[in-house]
Amino acid sequence: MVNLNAMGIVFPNMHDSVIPDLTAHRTMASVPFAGRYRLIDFVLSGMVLAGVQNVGVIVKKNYQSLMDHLGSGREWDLARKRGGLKIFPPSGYSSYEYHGRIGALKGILAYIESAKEKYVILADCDVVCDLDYAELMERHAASGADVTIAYTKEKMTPALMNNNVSLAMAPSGRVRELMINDEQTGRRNLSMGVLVMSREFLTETIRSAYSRGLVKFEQEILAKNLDTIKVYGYEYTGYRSRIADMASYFDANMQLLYRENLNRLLPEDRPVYTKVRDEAPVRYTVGCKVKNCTVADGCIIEGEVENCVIFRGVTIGKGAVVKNCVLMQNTAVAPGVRMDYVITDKDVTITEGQYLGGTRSFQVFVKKGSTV
Amino acid sequence: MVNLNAMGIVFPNMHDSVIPDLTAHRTMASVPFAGRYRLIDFVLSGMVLAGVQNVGVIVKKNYQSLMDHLGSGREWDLARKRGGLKIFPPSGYSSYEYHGRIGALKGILAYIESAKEKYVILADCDVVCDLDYAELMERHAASGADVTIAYTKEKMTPALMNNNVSLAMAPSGRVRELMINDEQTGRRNLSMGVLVMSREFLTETIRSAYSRGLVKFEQEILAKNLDTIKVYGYEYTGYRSRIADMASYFDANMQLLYRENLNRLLPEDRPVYTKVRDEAPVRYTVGCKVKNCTVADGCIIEGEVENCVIFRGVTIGKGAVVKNCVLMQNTAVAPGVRMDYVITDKDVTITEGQYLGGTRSFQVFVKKGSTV
Amino acid sequence: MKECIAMLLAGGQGSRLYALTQKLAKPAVPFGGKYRIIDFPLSNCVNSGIDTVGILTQYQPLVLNEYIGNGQPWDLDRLHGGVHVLPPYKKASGSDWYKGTANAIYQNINFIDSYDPEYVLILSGDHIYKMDYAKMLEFHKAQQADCTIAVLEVPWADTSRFGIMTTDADGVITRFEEKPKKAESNLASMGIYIFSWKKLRAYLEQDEEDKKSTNDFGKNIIPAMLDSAQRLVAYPFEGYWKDVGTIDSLWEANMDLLNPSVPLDVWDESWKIYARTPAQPPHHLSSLAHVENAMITEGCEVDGEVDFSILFSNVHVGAGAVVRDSIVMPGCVIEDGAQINYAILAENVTVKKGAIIGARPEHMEDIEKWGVCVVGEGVTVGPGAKVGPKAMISQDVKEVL
Amino acid sequence: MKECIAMLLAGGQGSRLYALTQKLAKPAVPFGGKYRIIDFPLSNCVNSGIDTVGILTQYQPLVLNEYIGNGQPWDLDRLHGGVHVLPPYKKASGSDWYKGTANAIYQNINFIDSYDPEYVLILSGDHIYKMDYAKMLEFHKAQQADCTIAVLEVPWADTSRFGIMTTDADGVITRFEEKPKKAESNLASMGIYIFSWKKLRAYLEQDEEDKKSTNDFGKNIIPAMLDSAQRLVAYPFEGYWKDVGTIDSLWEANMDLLNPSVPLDVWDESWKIYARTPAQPPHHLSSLAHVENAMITEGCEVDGEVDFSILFSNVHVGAGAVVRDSIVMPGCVIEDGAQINYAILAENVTVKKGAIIGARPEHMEDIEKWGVCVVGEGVTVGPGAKVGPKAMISQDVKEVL
Repeated sequence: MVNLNAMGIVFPNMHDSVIPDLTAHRTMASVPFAGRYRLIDFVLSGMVLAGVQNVGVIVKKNYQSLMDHLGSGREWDLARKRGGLKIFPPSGYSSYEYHGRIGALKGILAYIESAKEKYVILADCDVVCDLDYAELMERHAASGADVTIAYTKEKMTPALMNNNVSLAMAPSGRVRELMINDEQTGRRNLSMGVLVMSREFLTETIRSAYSRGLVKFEQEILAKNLDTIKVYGYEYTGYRSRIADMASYFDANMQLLYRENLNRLLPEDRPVYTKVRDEAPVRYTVGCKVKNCTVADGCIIEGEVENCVIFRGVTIGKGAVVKNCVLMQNTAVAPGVRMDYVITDKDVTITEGQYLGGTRSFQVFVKKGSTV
Repeated sequence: MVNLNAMGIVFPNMHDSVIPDLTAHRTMASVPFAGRYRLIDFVLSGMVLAGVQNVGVIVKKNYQSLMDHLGSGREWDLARKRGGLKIFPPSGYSSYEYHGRIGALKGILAYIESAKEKYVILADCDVVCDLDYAELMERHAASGADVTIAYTKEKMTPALMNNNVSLAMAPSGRVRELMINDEQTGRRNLSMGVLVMSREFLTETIRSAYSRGLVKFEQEILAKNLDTIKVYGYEYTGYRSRIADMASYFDANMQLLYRENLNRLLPEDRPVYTKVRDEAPVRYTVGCKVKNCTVADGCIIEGEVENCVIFRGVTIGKGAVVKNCVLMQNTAVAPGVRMDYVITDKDVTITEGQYLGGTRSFQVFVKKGSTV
Repeated sequence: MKECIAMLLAGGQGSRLYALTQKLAKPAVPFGGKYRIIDFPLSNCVNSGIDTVGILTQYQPLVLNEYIGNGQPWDLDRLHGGVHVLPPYKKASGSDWYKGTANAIYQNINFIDSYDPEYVLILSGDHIYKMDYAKMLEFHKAQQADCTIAVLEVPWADTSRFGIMTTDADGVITRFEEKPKKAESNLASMGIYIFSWKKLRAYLEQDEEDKKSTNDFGKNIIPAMLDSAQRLVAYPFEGYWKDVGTIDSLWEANMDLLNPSVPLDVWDESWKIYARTPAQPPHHLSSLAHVENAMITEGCEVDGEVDFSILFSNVHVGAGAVVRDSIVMPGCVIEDGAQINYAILAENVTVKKGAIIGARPEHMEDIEKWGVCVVGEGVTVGPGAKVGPKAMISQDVKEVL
Repeated sequence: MKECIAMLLAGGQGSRLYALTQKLAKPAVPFGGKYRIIDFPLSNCVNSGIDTVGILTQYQPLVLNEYIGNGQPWDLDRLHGGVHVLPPYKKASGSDWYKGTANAIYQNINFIDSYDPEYVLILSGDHIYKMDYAKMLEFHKAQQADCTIAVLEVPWADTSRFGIMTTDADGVITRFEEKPKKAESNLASMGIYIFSWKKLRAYLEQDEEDKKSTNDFGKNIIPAMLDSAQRLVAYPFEGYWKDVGTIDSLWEANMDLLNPSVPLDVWDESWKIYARTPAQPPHHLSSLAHVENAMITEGCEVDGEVDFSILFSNVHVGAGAVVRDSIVMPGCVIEDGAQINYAILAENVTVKKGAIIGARPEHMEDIEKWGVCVVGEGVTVGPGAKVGPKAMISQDVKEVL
């Protein structure tokens, strides 16, 4: 394992608003994904794989589930005496609620300044990917950039229009224009919300921006000073899903029913760590019928299931027919139920004989803890 | 180790206001004490010694230092898969700031209800003591009480007058009167802020109180229903210090210069756990003069020191004369300094040749991080 | 001071498991899709509130040591107590491998003394069962016993394979026979003992002085205690319990998990079996897969048929491949069209296209030649090759052209 | 995959430490007020960024095992890697105690292979020093060496006690002699080696086949590599380094901590020495105490005089008692009026009122008879009793009336 000489800072609440159903009681970072993960798992595991040993998580609201999930950070090998995982709640250090990245960072300036690492990686959690942070860092160092922004080439969608940062670059890779919530259509270079810079650059920027009342890092600092700040783009071309609304969340899960996608997002030699739940293997009983499903441990499947992403601890009773669904942790589907295009949040119970149906473009959502 | 069948719930911010200097950037629970501890260490260690394996800590503000101190709870053997230590920040689970104990408890009702233990111990952190929670629990069970309140017989002081709960009991121990901020002088039975009850009683009380808009557990629930709720007192007669203002905080430290007090508060067979700091032993150089001091690890003592409580990592330079002081972590006293009746918070530097003097009844306080 | 600590005997080679225990100790043998055998006694300990466990090892402990690690998966990483692996060691005066089960405990008297326990629970690392030791301890205390032995009623026909107790009306053991030819009773010892530590300590020291002793609990310590009229009582256990010391019993115990009428439920939330598990993605069954009556865990990819079988993590079953009545351990690859019948494949076995492993009993001419087939760790079975029933192979099998 | 892992040889009995190593391995001997010897190489590892350490033990490992535990105090409780205690074990074909340093590594080839390291750092558990192994590894890589040996210039008079290297102008080792009578050079091996693992692995296998070999790094592996013209280079180290294999050197190394001119600073925040420490209150010096030039740690209570001495945790020094030029290990009680001079008291020694231990050299008639006195673990020295200089006692000493 390389020592990356970089610390990580994660913003779990960024983009909460794009999926309000799922973030009513949690952060974007703790949204369940792909059967057994939370979105933050991809960020933390990627950083740890690249040798990052010191990660700060700046939370703003609804973070109890995130704290439960992260615990001491042990599962990501971040339960460390030196460095490791540190969670910063807003009223932990003062009484004001922060605004923008700069406000959030200002609150933990002492922590950033006391770190030993040369670089800092800032990361949001709304793009699920297998980003190689080590390569990103190498490119950052080689280019001589002040800031490197990881981006993907993406076809603009209506959902993305009011939640994006897009880049226009010179052939050298240097960013010439940085646009916030740009509404141009077609293929765009969209920031992944992953930014690399030296720790020194970051602390100086926070200080000077804060004293001038600026709070938005991309919009108020970078976009307006592209001639003096050397900002470079780093294109990520690997597998990814960008969660921009409920439909893209559903699609992102469904894409993992294609085995090549599952293997690209979760390659065998680059493990994604998550909280251990001590579930037994999945039990498929006599008479069950299962086709094209991605299934996490702890489930008991007695019915007919097709094209579903099934999270840990789900039970599907005899005679139930469940198709094109995303069933989160501990969903209990009683015998005889019929479901098509449904997303169930955690701890949902669907009682005997119910029928729930959505369509390919509009999925029925059943919120956490409800009984239908 | 007995399995106590009780969970603990700690209120770190209760009584913050009595020592505003020390709680400007921390909770009452994380106030440094006795050279190497924080006040919460006494509560947590006492509970763990009695076999409590599940402790919730409900924080309200200024709790970053407490989170740093507690970490995963490993030092108290509370970094556990099942149960263990759990910190509940206010905006972690919702956006409102709670009021009173009931409000705080209402916010974590689901956590309390999902616990397996039969009993609950509620505890504040302002009384430093070596309470035997196992004995308290036995007495609670034996008496058939709904609620047992641990108390000490205490001479009323002006500082205590607007921050106390006092009990009047029948010979059976049953509480007949429960007074809030009672101003009677003389010896009184003062609650230690440690209350025991069944988990069922607690959850029912929270529900019914909350729905009626009541938030103060002692004042609005117990005091007004002593005929229907069986409240008993449990007298603690061991060593203790009640932190009611800055003067009592200073005295509480100074009392530990008497070895018998140190041994009663910290008996060899009942360890008090705290965060490990990996300090070297104390180095006493040639020519130093030290009399009647309690000294934690990591210090380098070259000067003359008498009647002082010295926390971890303090340095006292050559020719310095330091008497009747409480010097918290990493206080650096330069050569030639003279100090008498001074309390220094963490990371204070006293530069060469300075003189700082208070009196027996009024100590000079130097706040965290300052250089004098 | 701990009221009761457990000592888990995990030193056995498990030679009757042949190819499965070439490179690992029996308690480390994978079981039930995501467990190893030792997870059962360890999980029983934590679920019973026992937080201090010594594991006695001496045979090929590397895998077991790595697996146990700091004990965190079982919540046994405790400030005082927790799990400790105890190999033999050299002393200022001489040194010895563990000679027998009792000698292994004898050599660790200092370890046990350091917790000053009132009771010691002796367990072995090769049984599959769920049991609340706290209840057994209550029984031991209520009976004021010196030693309590957990017993199970076995079919009379099987008594010659067990240590058999005779008890009086109060459950006090009056006679103990190791593998009797003609048994007086059908109460078999489950190899689970609770001793009052002071008493056991004295008998261990006495046993150590006896040069003729084989230093074994069943053969020496228990008979010696009976001879000197100590109070030994039988603790009757009802429920699932299986010694998995042979290939057949290991196969059966795995298959019992698939049988809803067998009372061994690993999905029961109130008595979880804990295990150390690698970080693996959820498993994926494609549109080609046909899965019924099976246990499948994370990291698997199935395009073929899986019936009455258990797939451990990261097993791949190719299109048209058939896995029936088999146990497939972590990392195995079963290529397209291969067939696996009544077999145990150890870790990282590769079965190439069209190869056939094992046979179904109904297809045998001579049923005597039929049995479960075992393929050892890392073996590759070449394309089209055949491995017969009852075979135990630990070498690669070449392609058949 | 790890770039470099460390293997720490901790199996030695340390018989020249007599009473101090009756019940514990040398690396577990307490040192410097709150450490044990092994804390130094372990802390060096983590401070150098090495997160995987195998500790090879076989002699009295109980204390060491408990002390190392899950490695958390050294930040070595890692998901992959971390610290692992490696005792000898039985294999399907035979079993052996570790025969020599090289054989100990040989028997753990599987362990090392499981991390697939490029380099292996070999350390021993009986030296006190601070060293950045990362710099040595850079040197090894820059030199494209097969093996790099850390060396220290020693006084020419002492060369016969060390393994001595002769190097050419580029630092390449041309000759290596174990404890030469007449040395060619004064560059002594510090017992710290970095090997390219593939290379070492080959030499270990070759050495194992040589029945006449003593399977030792210094005696066999290094000479064999030199003979076959491998590239061995010397890595010059400057700084404090001390082998604490004898009573005198152990006493001196402790006392060096009190000497401001000796470059061994345990208070340096940038290179902390980590240790597992018990929960103890701060120490207390009363108005009667006189303490100068001393190291004192938590749990101590001092009413007497302590000069040029080190008190470990929980030591009590009574009124009028005098402790001079001595090392007092955890839990010792020195009652009123007792005197301790030039002594090492092992853990939990009780020195009763008025007893006198050791002597000052200036008070000796025959200076040849003077030396550091050692009192073994748990010994009680009775009231008024005398224990002479250079004595090594491990039995209680009776009261003198």
